[in-house]
Amino acid sequence: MVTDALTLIGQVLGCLGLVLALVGAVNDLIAAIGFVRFKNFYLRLHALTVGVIGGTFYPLIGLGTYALFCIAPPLGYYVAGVSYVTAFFVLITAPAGSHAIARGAHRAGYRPEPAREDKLAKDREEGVME
Amino acid sequence: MMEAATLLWIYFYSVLLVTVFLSLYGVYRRPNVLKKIIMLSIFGDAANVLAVLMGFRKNAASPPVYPGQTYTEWSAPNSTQLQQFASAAVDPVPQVLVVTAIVIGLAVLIFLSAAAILLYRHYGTLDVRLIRQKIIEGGVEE
Amino acid sequence: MLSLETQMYILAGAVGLYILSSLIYAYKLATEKSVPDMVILVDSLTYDLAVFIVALSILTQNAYLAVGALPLAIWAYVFDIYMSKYLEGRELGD
Amino acid sequence: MFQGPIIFGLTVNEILLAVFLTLALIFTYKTLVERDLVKAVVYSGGEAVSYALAFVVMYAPDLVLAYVAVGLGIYSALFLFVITRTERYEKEVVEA
Repeated sequence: MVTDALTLIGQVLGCLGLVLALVGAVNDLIAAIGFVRFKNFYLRLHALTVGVIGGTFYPLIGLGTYALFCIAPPLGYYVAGVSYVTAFFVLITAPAGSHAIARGAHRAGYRPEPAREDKLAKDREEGVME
Repeated sequence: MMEAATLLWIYFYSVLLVTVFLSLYGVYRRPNVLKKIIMLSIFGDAANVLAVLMGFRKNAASPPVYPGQTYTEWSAPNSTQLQQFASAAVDPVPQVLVVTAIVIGLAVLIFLSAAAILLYRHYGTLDVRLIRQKIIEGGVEE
Repeated sequence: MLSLETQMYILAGAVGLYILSSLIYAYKLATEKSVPDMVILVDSLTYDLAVFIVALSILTQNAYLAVGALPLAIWAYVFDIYMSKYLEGRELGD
Repeated sequence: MFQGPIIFGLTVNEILLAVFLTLALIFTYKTLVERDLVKAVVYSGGEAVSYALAFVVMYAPDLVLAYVAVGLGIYSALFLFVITRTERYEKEVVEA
């Protein structure tokens, strides 16, 4: 009885993970369309965020949950471990990398093109911040 | 009329050969030394993929790593399992060779990059035509 | 619950969507003009393909294929750091 | 074992292999005609990712461990280091 209930809960969690993977694929398609449609580099960073967190982190969590509950044990544990560890490292490294590339682009002279005002460049010219 | 699969395999080999000859054209015709080095790295990569493709097999159906299939308690596979494994597995020998080729290519490219930096320090440019002009004008032999 | 065939076809549909968005990224990478855009496009391509590897490993029931996901994610980050250091105009050893 | 749909007698792995090899060919051509060497390095990184995925669909994922590290990480760092020490743009014509 209890075992049946646990199996049913496992099946439900696995199918939720599968749905999470499908939603993540749709998110990634939205991010790809955003890369085509946005005007300049600093706007495309938003699309990059959608593509990394919504299109990589959540599908990896979903695929790991699905593999943990719905696949026979040796293969399932292995794939679940790989996807959880990869999701953890993506969550740590991707914001650091995008911040570094944005800072480097602003220092290299790439300005936001249709913009009303660039306060960071003005502050840097006045010497307020380094 | 050939099958679609045969045409696709002809397409694999032809696109890899086109990549190899394109990168060799880049090594031969581009004037910049660093561009020559980059095209040489692409040449090595395409040759590696060509070697692995020779070991790939049509309808290779995801072989298990061990034919016994259990990871915790290993038992010797019987002859039927071995036959299934050998009829579906890809060839492992080119993969083992390619691992060595990747590392040796890395060493060769590091050596060539150091040579390019020394060349720039001596002549002030990386363009081979300018280097040849400077050799002719300066009277430096070879 | 969903049958096994349905689950596998949902997974195959997700793999197809990932391939489609990777093709859009590759087209954008081939027609792009500025360097930081190209760097974040290579990033997106790499992260996509990491998820694609894990999904393919579940789809073909082969544990051996899932190994490549972690190096792809980590080395894309290292590529980011190198390019940002170059764009800031500093040496790589700083 | 689920092998995926068979389309015109082709498995999914063969179709994906054709896609990735074509992507690598396009990136090689872009690397060849590019004058800015930094962009050429980024294109070669994309080419390395395409070949890594070709290795995956050819059932050789042990090569991906070595090849991604070398092709995307170490080659890019090496070429960028050489570019900082030398010149960035490739000249087209030479005055006699």
